[in-house]
Amino acid sequence: MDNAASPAAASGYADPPRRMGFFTDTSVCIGCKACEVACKEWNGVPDDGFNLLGMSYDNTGGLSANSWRAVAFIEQPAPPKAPDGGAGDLRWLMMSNVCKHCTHAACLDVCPTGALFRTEFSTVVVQEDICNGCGYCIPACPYGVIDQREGDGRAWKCTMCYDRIGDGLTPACAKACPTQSIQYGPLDELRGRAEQRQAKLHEAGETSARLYGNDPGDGVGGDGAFFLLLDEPEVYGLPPDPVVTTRDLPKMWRTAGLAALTMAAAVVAAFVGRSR
Amino acid sequence: MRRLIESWPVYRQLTGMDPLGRGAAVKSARSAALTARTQTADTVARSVCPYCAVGCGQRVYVKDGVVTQIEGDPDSPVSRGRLCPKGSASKSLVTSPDRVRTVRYRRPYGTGWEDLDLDTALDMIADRVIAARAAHWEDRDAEGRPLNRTLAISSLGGATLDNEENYLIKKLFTALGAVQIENQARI
Amino acid sequence: MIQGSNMAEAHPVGFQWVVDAKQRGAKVIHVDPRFTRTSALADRYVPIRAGSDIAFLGGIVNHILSRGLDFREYVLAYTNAATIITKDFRDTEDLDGLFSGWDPVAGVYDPASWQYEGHQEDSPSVAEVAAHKEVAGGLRHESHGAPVGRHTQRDETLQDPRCVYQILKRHYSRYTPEMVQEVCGVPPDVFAEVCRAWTENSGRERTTCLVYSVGWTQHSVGVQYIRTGAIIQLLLGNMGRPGGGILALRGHASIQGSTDIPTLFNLLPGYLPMPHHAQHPTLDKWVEGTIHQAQKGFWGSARAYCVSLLKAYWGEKATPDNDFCFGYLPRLTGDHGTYQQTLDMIDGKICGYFLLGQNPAVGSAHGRAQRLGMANLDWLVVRDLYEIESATFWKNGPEIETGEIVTEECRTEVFLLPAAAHVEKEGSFTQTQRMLQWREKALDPPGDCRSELWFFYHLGRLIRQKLAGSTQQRDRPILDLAWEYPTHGPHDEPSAEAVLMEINGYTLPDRQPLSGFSELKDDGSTVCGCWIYSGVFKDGVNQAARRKPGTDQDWVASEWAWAWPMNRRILYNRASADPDGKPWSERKKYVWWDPERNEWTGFDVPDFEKTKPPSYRPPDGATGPAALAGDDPFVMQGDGKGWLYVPSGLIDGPLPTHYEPVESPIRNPLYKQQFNPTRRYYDRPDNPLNPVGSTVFPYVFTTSRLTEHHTAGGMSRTLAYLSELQPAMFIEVSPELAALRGLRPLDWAHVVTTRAVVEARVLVTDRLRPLRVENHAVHQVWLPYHWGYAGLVTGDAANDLLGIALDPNVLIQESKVGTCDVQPGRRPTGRALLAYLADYRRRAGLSEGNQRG
Amino acid sequence: MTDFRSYYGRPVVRPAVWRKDIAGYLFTGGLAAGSALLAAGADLTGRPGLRRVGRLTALGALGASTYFLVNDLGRPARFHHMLRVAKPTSPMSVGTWILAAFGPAAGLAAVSEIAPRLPGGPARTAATAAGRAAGLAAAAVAPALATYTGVLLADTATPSWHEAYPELPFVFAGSALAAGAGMALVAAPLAETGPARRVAVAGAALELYGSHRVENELGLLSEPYKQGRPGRLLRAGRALTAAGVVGALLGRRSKVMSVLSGAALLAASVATRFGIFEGGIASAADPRYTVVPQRERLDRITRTPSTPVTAAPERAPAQD
Ligand SMILES: Nc1nc2c(c(=O)[nH]1)N[C@H]1C(S)=C(S)[C@@H](COP(=O)(O)OP(=O)(O)OC[C@H]3O[C@@H](n4cnc5c(=O)[nH]c(N)nc54)[C@H](O)[C@@H]3O)O[C@H]1N2
Ligand SMILES: Nc1nc2c(c(=O)[nH]1)N[C@H]1C(S)=C(S)[C@@H](COP(=O)(O)OP(=O)(O)OC[C@H]3O[C@@H](n4cnc5c(=O)[nH]c(N)nc54)[C@H](O)[C@@H]3O)O[C@H]1N2
Ligand code: SF4
Ligand code: SF4
Ligand code: SF4
Ligand code: SF4
Ligand code: SF4
Ligand SMILES: [Mo]
Repeated sequence: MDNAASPAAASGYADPPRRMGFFTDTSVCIGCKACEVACKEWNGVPDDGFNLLGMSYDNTGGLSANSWRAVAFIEQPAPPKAPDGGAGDLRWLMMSNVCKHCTHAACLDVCPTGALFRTEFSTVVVQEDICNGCGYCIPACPYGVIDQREGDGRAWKCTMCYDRIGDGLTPACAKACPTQSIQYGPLDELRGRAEQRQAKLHEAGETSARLYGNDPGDGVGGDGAFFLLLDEPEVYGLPPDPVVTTRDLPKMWRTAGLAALTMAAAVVAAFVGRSR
Repeated sequence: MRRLIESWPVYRQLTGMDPLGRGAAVKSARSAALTARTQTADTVARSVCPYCAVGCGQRVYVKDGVVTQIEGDPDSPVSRGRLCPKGSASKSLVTSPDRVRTVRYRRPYGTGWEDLDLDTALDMIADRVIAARAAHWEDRDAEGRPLNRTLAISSLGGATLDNEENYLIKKLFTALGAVQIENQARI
Repeated sequence: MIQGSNMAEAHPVGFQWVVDAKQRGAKVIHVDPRFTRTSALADRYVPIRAGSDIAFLGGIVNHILSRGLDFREYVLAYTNAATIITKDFRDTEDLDGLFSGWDPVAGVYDPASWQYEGHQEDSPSVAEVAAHKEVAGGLRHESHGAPVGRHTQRDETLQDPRCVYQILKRHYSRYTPEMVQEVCGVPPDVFAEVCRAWTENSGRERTTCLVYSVGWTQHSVGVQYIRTGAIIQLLLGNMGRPGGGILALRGHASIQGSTDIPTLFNLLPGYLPMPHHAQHPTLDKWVEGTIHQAQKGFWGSARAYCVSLLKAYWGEKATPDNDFCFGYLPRLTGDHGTYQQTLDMIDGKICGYFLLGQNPAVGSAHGRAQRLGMANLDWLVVRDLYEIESATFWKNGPEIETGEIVTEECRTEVFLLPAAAHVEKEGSFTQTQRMLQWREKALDPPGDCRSELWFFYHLGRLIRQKLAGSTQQRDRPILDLAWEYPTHGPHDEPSAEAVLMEINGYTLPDRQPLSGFSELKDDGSTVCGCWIYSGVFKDGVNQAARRKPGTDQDWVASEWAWAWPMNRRILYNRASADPDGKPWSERKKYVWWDPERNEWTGFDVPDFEKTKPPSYRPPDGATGPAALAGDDPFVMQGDGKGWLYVPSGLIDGPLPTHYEPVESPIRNPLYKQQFNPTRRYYDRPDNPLNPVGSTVFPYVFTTSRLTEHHTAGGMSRTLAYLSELQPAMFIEVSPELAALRGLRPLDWAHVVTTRAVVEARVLVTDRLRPLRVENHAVHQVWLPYHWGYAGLVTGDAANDLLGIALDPNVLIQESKVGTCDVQPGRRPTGRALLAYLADYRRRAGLSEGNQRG
Repeated sequence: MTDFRSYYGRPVVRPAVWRKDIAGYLFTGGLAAGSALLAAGADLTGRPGLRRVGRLTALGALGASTYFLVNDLGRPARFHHMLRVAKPTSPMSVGTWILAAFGPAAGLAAVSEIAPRLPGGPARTAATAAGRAAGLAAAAVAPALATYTGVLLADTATPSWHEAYPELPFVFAGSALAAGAGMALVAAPLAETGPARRVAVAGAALELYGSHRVENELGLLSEPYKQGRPGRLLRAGRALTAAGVVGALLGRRSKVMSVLSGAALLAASVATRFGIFEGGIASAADPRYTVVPQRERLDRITRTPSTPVTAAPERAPAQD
């Protein structure tokens, strides 16, 4: 739990600063995509192609090597009306997705070069000077976040603006966000704030509000970037109950060991058995 | 040699506090040296977003004669440091390679652009203004009341421009007798 | 209350304050033809038929008046509710959609019967009204209200049938919830909820803010939309108070500035009128034209504003003897607006055209007319950051495809001059709340890029140089012009601060900066380029450059930049206090009378003479500011009151009345009069309109914006990071219409009007829905208007679909509503396109001689 | 079929961007491991022909493996960055170090095969001894080389790979043995192939059992292994394995039969690897395989069924 609170401490940083994170409150997102643009301007991320996707106003199509923030748009029938009436019979949900900076980050764990690493702020960052594009992190991420950039070969994703936060600045996306749907700060503070916000929404009859990724007890040990959602996570393209794959790694190694032994035994038997 | 070995992450894994090679041990020299480029800019100008009338505050960072970042000005009581996607794209607006940077000229009946010296262009435009006025000047109306104008010259635009610019535009055109001066307020 | 605005998308950063308010418990209502990102955040979204807002708002007025829900104390004291109107006045209710005074020949009203009782003689003649309409005189009233004398007859009991209150009540009595449903397609229960929310959240303790923008202005009755909103806000006591008011969200970075210091044909800086050849033959007449002689309020000093402007223009040459060079000003004879110009270009009447950061080939209504006009010029100067459509119509436009423009035969000489970007020059923008914010220059512009300041200063210098020695009378104004500005830098950039200083004004001969317009003189001893901006250079300090952080100030933040007039952040804020000068409520206090210190005080600069007590009553014969009583908060109005009823100054009537848009699928359910009778329409073969109720054009379309793009696209479709977010022109249709017309998601569809065919990819969405209007379904479709044929992402321009029909008061086009057909598949190309259109016109019963069906 | 909700049918987890190289590597790595083991056994039991085939195959397959691995990198020139760290949490890092150990040993063993051609004396003796030591070293590492790849795939969020983690190492171990044996059957002298035939049987048994489980015991997540190309590949693999084993057992005296059955085993191994590889990718590409099991897990825990599914209003197609 202690390490979960500060994965940085578990990653070799003596006396790290507070764990920093994002709380993305989708209930106030206006789908403006300033977060996407601000991220690209700051990080020099290439454009992602000019494709009309027909997914409501989402023409980004999710996170990728060239989109480290991606705003999802969901048009759906509104849930049964809250006591004092709702906006009508239609709902338009918007959510700015981003790397979760997992407490137990599969991408980081599986990276064979150490390109992916845990920063002193407990965020998870790819070091572009190290990554050799082995691609392993990509299927490892339970959220489908990290991705290889075509023509470049390396893996890219949100760095939580490692260069900025190191200088005490707010990440570019959070800074731009007009409605503060994206809030940046010390993770424990954000968790408190999020709970209050959820309670307030429940009070106001918005019973569909739920937090996602805030629980340090979940399958990834809690996200460094978590969300307030208004529907099930999968509706936004998020896994409902992600588990870091490396949780099962000890078992996997044991199985592999057993298989290896079996293999060796089979060969020994093949030679020994009959030549006797 | 020793330095080389010490900088080898495996060595650091084995000797430091990060045996699994997740954090401190694998940080590269580049990562360790990262700073925000806004911190190292030569100059910072306080500006205002050029797109819409909300008028969000911007800070413009320049390094070596190039705009390296434009972001919201947290001091602005209008915008509190925030910018919408357009405001956030301001750096591209200014630095885009697609911006026109030299005068383009299309001669009558021409099929393509040609280059033209800026001073020459200005001179040619001045001549054309003078000629249009001379050819289409209206001194008086049918009843002899003064008109002092020409209807041969039109102008459109102003909402993207500065007050000082609009002021000079209106002043000059008015003195030239051009009245057909319009801008986006009409549409 | 957000109506006619898509605030979350078009003013996203401003919308943070709405979100804040909502989190503090405010209820947000959005009334719009389509469900937008604003609707998504609203507590209540109300779908409405485009072009029917007056019926909706009129219904609310009726709700208020029929139940007596108005804020009576405020209404009595601060509005003209009690004022008596002439007995000759006849309402649209009596005349089936027309007010009294209609002159069918002139196409305007004689407004004599609309006047306040006893003011009939103040009324302009029909000829004057007609001239006023031509020159969009209404726009002036943005700052100063219409001229009307100060003394009015009142009935404080509001019982007199001829008082404004009773007239209003009668006028709107027919705007019942049932009628609202029939006209707007809004069900009565939803309508009732809006009425309840608005009225319950107004009064002493609470205020409601009304937000609109071009969803209201771009109509042939646009000004009256806003008027209806104003009536509600006045009746509910929401004007001049914090959290109240009407927030007109304006467009471009400095659209407000370019209206204040206008690059507009009919105005001079500070809303002084451009002189009209017949109405303003002399300086005196011109000054009179701006005010009513016996007018109350600050327009009383108009002569000082006018003379100081002439001094700014012609400096030493402007003397009392020559009427300060008033004779140098060119004269208007009629409509010289941008659309008239476009048609004149087509007709070969215009030689040269300057485009200074505007892209009419995409942005202005009737794109085809725009391009054909530009193709018929001698020369065109385009100053822009990018190679926009208006600079390339001669090689890339749709008319090249149809053969209507042939590159080798197009004679227009085009100069595309690169402009300096906002960070490459210094200067001020005036944003939507009238606040001037100074921008520092970050770096020099690259290559040939130059500021407008540079271009016009040097163009002027060069022309003056070339004309030097001319003896032509016509060259006197330019040669006598005060055109000396200090320059600096390698390119001789003129000093923007020196220009701002001239705008602010200074004394002569010692050139001391003025601290406000009250210091202006009419004897030629002051110079002032724009009187309402006077004070921006107070004490020789560039007030617009003030940057005291918002967090170090109170919530009004008056030390950040500078707002006109006099750094006032809320206009008419005297109304935030009751007639005795006490705040209406502690919660909502803003500006109030401090009896101890005998002055007005509060969070803002009081919009009132600082030491005039609430009890002040003007002596007989007083004019100007002195004529304002201590409880007349609307200091720019002729009678110091907020106008529920407009006796003078509007072309289309004293009261907002529902008319159908010029293109409508239905007949006006309220009156025989179908359209705004005074609408401006250019009746010519190249400007046809779809017939009313045409089955060939059965659907309603509306056009507007996306967060991701900017207007005509020159600043967004040129940028990869914005282009990728909305990469293609599309059309939004309801599932019902999609089924009806066989439209499939992401496939192509094309939209047809009598003017053009435009193709777009299909987005089928529940955010658009058919409305039940007059008992049948009206299908509405929506198109963004950002696309054109240049840039990183290209597409057909929605503006090609529109014709030119304008609001009579301000000459703004009706681009928010029209009728159309929608068909699956791509449009024809080349000549076939013209044939396709001709066939539509034929089927709609339009021949070349009959444009209006 | 369980109903589920998704974002326009878009994948939730990202399919591996690995190209066919990696599937190929799975095969060649296994082949190298199987061959190295056979070579060591042959060396110890005096079957020089079998040893030679084993050692040379191991080296060849290792070369191919290295090529595949490097070629698949986005930045091949940075291959050596793999040696920056040693991470037990990263099967690829572990694999790198395994290869680093296996490679020189297998290489040396293969090179030592020139020993018989060396002039007699200490040089030849030394080469032979070194060859034996290296061969044994390679064999010692070989099982790890063959099975870690199972972990490599399983240690991802790719649903059908991860879920198969108890099976994959066995499938891959079996497949490696079968492939090694298959190569021996093809190339080694008939007389020395006895152990290879027995290895083939053992390998095939492991492979068949494992892949049967993969295809049937993972519930919904078995589905991707049964459908489409992965299904066809795995079925082909099964048929070829069976054919290869039968051939290996019956064709003891026929070189032709041996070669054919060896080839069948090799092909079977290729098919199985590609089948597993592509099955996983398919499971990642369809959000169903990510969402449904997680949703069911959640519902089991919370016991409140998820919001009833009103057919999501996904009017637009999933993709351009
Ligand atoms: N992202 C972005 N922001 C912008 C701009 C931009 O291009 N892009 N442009 C700037 C400019 S120049 C301007 S003027 C402003 C304009 O700002 P807005 O006026 O907010 O912009 P629009 O999207 O044109 O129109 C607003 C809304 O009016 C609705 N509408 C249309 N017809 C009617 C009607 O009859 N009644 C009612 N009630 N609503 C109607 C439309 O559906 C639309 O949602 O935005 C400025 N900000
Ligand atoms: N159908 C339909 N039509 C509409 C509207 C609608 O809602 N529906 N809205 C209308 C409205 S409100 C507006 S404001 C117009 C806007 O229409 P336009 O003003 O024609 O469109 P913009 O693309 O904003 O054009 C501004 C140009 O100024 C350039 N520019 C920017 N900064 C500078 C500068 O400093 N100097 C110079 N020289 N150029 C500069 C930009 O590159 C850009 O090309 O569109 C109108 N048209
Ligand atoms: S979300 Fe994915 S990419 Fe981000 S830290 Fe977690 S595992 Fe890594
Ligand atoms: S692709 Fe780069 S970041 Fe991802 S695992 Fe491989 S080396 Fe690490
Ligand atoms: S934190 Fe920085 S890198 Fe991450 S999405 Fe935001 S802007 Fe991009
Ligand atoms: S910037 Fe903020 S409001 Fe805009 S899309 Fe991103 S998260 Fe939503
Ligand atoms: S950042 Fe957006 S909201 Fe702010 S001024 Fe610029 S365009 Fe308008
Ligand atoms: Mo605008």
